[in-house]
Amino acid sequence: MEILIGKYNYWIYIGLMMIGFYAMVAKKNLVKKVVGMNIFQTAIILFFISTSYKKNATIPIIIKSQEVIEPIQYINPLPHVLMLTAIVVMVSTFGVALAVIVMLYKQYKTLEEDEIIEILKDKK
Amino acid sequence: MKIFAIIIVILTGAVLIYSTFDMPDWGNPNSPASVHVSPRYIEKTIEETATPNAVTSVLADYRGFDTLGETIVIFTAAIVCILLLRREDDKTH
Amino acid sequence: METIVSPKPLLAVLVSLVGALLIAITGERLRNLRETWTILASVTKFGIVASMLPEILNDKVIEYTLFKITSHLILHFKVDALGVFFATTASFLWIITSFYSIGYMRGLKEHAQTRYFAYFAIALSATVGVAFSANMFTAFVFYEIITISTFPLVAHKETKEAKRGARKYLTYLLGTSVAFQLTAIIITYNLTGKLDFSRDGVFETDVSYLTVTITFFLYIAGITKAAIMPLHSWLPAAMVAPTPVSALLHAVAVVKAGVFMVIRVVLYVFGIDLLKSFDLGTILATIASFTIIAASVIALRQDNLKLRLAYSTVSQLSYIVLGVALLTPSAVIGSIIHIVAHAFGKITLFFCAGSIYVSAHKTEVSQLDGIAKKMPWTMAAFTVGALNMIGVPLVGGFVSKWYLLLGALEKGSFEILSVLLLSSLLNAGYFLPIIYRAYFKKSPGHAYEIKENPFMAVTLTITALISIVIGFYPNFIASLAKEVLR
Amino acid sequence: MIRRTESLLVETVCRILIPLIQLFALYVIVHGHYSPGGGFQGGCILGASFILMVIAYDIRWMKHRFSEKKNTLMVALGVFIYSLIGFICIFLGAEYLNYGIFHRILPVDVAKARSLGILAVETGVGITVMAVMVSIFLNLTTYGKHEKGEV
Amino acid sequence: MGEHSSILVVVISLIASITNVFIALVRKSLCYPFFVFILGICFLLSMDILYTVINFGTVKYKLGGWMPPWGIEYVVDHLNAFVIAIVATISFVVAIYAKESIKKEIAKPRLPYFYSTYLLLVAGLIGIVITGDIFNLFVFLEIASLAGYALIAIGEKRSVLASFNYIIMGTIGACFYLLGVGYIYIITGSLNIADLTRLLPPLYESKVTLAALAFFVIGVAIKIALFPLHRWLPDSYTFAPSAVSAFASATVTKVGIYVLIRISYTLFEPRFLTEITPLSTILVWWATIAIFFGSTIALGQIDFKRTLSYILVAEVGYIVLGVSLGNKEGFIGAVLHILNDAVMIACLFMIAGGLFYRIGRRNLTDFTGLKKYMPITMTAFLVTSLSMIGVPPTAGFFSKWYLILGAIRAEQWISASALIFSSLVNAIIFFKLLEKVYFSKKEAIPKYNFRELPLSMLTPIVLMGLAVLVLGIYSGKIISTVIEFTVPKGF
Repeated sequence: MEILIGKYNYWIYIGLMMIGFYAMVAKKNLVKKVVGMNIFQTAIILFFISTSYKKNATIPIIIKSQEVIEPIQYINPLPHVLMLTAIVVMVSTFGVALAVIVMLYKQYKTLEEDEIIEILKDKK
Repeated sequence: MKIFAIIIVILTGAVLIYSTFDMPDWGNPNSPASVHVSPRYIEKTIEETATPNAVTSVLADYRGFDTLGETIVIFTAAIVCILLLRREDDKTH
Repeated sequence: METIVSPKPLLAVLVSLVGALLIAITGERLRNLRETWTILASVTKFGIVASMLPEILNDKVIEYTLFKITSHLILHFKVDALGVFFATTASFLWIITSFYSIGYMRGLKEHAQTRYFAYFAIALSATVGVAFSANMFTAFVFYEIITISTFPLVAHKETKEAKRGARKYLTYLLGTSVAFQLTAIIITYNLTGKLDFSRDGVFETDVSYLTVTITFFLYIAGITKAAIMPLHSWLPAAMVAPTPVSALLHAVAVVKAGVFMVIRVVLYVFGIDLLKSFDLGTILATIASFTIIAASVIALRQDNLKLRLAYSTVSQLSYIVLGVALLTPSAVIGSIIHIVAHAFGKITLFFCAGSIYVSAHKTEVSQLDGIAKKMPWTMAAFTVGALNMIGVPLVGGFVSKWYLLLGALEKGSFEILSVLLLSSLLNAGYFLPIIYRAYFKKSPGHAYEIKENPFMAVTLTITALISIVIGFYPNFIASLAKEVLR
Repeated sequence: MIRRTESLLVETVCRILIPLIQLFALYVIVHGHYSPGGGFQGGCILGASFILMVIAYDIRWMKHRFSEKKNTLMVALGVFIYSLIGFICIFLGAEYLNYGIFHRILPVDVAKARSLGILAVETGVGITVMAVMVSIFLNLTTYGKHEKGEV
Repeated sequence: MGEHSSILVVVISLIASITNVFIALVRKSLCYPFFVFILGICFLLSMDILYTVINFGTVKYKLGGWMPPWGIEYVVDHLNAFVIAIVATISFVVAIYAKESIKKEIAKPRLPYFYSTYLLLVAGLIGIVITGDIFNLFVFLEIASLAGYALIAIGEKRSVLASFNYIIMGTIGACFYLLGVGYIYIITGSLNIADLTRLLPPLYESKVTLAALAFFVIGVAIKIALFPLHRWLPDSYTFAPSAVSAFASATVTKVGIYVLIRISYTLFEPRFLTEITPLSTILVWWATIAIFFGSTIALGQIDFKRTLSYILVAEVGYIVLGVSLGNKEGFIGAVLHILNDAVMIACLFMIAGGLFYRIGRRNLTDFTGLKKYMPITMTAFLVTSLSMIGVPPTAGFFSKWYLILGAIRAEQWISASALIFSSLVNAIIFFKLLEKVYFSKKEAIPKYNFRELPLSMLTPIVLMGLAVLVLGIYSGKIISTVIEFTVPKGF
């Protein structure tokens, strides 16, 4: 039981990730795929961020005045940094994916994968 | 296809859940991540970089190269969008 | 057994490569110059090879390391009696064949003659390379070069069946060599840590029976050029090639390179003792004798002259394999002599076939009635060659057969003895009818005048004479062959 | 798709809002040392202000204030600043991106030099992110022809 | 510059891709010379790094002057230096090739951005290889991937869909990798590879480590297109612009395999793969299957570039097999094959591009009678195909030799037969082509202009063709100077 409570952050991110992953693999609509991709990455970000938390600690902006700094008092800044990077990466991937989708739409006038495949079959 | 996807997803989920049991609890201040590398950032950020915001100092200084990399990534995204989509006058494509 | 280090073997290999280069550069326009290059190259090659004979005869070994690619993969030449024996035969016959093929190609006004002569030269240099190679790796390299450089020669006509034949040729030779021979070589290296040919095998005595057997038969299956059944059918398929090619390559260079490799593997990789102890020779001997008989029987039923010759080649090659497989001294000597004897006999026969094709445009046995009156020299030579194959005394073939029989007796195996005798009868069975037709059947009238091509007539007479000479004075060759076992 | 709304209300509100947004964006960038914030966050807000321009008015209106050429220039400029600073460090004889070395050329101690380096870098990041946001937005929404976007 | 060359090789190409945009705003015609010039410099720098590593051992570079594990560190040993040299060289050669071929395939105004993206791809790949920090590796992985997606998407019509599938697959791969990083981080708190090598062994029993390893392997396997996960590769490399498919096919998968090697033998110890987890056995079988299927499918193709793509899938199988065999010979063979395969595949794709450049098609049947029209190109083709088949003394033979030797040492008879099988398949494919090239005449079609390629496309092809021969002769030297030292301890 205390596993469920003590690690609930993990359960949440696993759930999110599964949703996103399923959307990526199973959905036929290209935009839905990409949205799934975003959910997937968001889940990972959630995972990282949740690892940085320490019970009753504050954000890592050190108060100048105090003379002795206790790492216990401040949450771990590293995951935040990594995730800033990951977010940007995610945004960029999203942008590129959308650009490609736009090109696809220009070519095939549809965003359904199977319809596109149909069109290609007819071409052959 | 759908069933195949579901199987993959469930498999991955199983691995994730299985591995979770060995992970430190949420907010545990003694988890390895909190004690190995990160304390230095918190303790030394002011005296080494004169920047109270540890996130900023780590972002732009301790791991500055990552940030350069990520700036490059977003730069890439822009270049890619221009390369793929922009059509000023060329009638081709 | 002291060793001399000299680049002679390398030169022997290179000279014809250079020749090929010059031929390619000269091209069709200056055909006489081009032919000169061929002749020049062949003569020089023979000169170099022959110049090594004396040293070898008084029991020396010539070595030359060309290139150390890795610690164990070394391009390394080593000339011993067996190698020089084979190389001399091949390079000498190349001289004759070059004259012959000039006549042939010009007589038929063939296309792409430059390519033909160039690849011919390359094939020869690779053959000598096989003869002189000191380890499995070098041998394998040259073995593959032979395969690839003869491919254009087989496909020379560029017709559909030529391509089909060439494809079959390549599939058999390259496929088996990559699949089986390479594997066998790697296994050998993995077990023994060395690839060099050594006088009494590279294997330790403590290797398991299974491994040795598997490796041995991987080798045998990998060296398809020896045309042991059931992997023989590339040879008839290769008969689409121009006759000089069939003559030199598919009677001497290529196939002999195959049996040469077999001899190398048997004597220098596994060693007589090991094979004796595991009694692998007998199995090989059985396969060989089967090939001899079966091929002869098939040959009986061929009407196309070249095909009949091809099947006879298959059976004759297995003589050599059989001799080695018997693992008794005189049998080995017999097979080594047979390399030469068969070479001269068979090349004569092919020359005849070619000359008949050029002058009379006849390819089938059944069309040869009374041809002897029109082409006396050719048919005379043909007779000599046939007798050689059959193994009639005073012709080269007899000498080798004699030694083989001795070997069979030494082994004390009656079956082998009977196989040899039976096969001789079969040889007679498929050669004598041709001669009979040629001399005693009266020919149907011909619209056109048949006259022999001088180039060809001369060359084939020479080879025929030589095979008689061998028959009269076998001692020289026999002594050389004995060198090998010493 | 991006047509001018012609709605007075929206346009006026945006007229008032956009400068404030941009001001706030600059604040976020420069105040990253002492409070949550930094190049990315500020850059995004700044970019958002331009996107708001496009939405409220239309592309031509926005472009005439902030031409595409400038935009592309800025996309590259930000990264260029960042990497150039790294190079300056090399020329000053330190490792790449080692801002501490600036104390040689600036009248400050190592820690402050690093702080300044961070500021410069963040600025570069901010510029790039802003420009990239705008550029990606324009290209995506108008299929690459920067005008009334039809497919 | 000496001690900085390890960072410069990455940063220069980054800066160049930025500067290229500036130049494009001023004068577009200057972009190409600048582009080639920069790649030339990268090539020289990579050679300098290789030289330094060979003579003075591992190079370390602390970015920002921070001690690892707090800062990011570059660690260059023989393996990185080798792979960097390969990537830089291929990129340079293909850049020369790209000038003409890309003009036909991409609209003129896009060219400067194409060059920028290409430079970004190069920078990303080198950044992946050179870094000593697993998260930094992820960042550069993304740079390379994004550039790759775009470069593929600007190909022929079909390439856009291919690129989209690549994006989806690639992102899954990258995300799995990132997840692996997160798992490693949460139980160790460090991101620096050297530091992790020290921290991980006590944690080998932990479930998290296992999961992390699994995610790493799956993620990388997607990136290198190991058989069942190869679906993105054939379409992408078939429809991408010729220059792109030449460069990407030669380097991207190889870099992925480098990451696999790093993770399995530097991040973890060999014993973790062989004894604690059954991973090496799994990989051996996986790779064997990949070889079998890749070769078999390659037989059935009609488009030459597609054939090459499937052959590439098989070749990836070779390398993974060699890596995971767990003995010295296999590993040497694998690393040697990284080099040889890069050269051969690049050469073949460039030839395919040349054909496409001349006649606008590249089916196997289009090779008919080309020896008359493109003699030099076809000679290079001949040499390379022999090497693909593994005929000595071309380069392909020696890597194959070591791989088979390793497989037999490890008594993986099926893997050994898989290797032989696939070289036979290559023999069939390429000899069919060579026969078309050399022994059948083409009825001259006026509307195509069969001519020898322009010099700027011919030179790279010939260079690669020569390289195949030279590398073959000197492979022993390469092994003894570089590859010997890449073999992980415990072998």
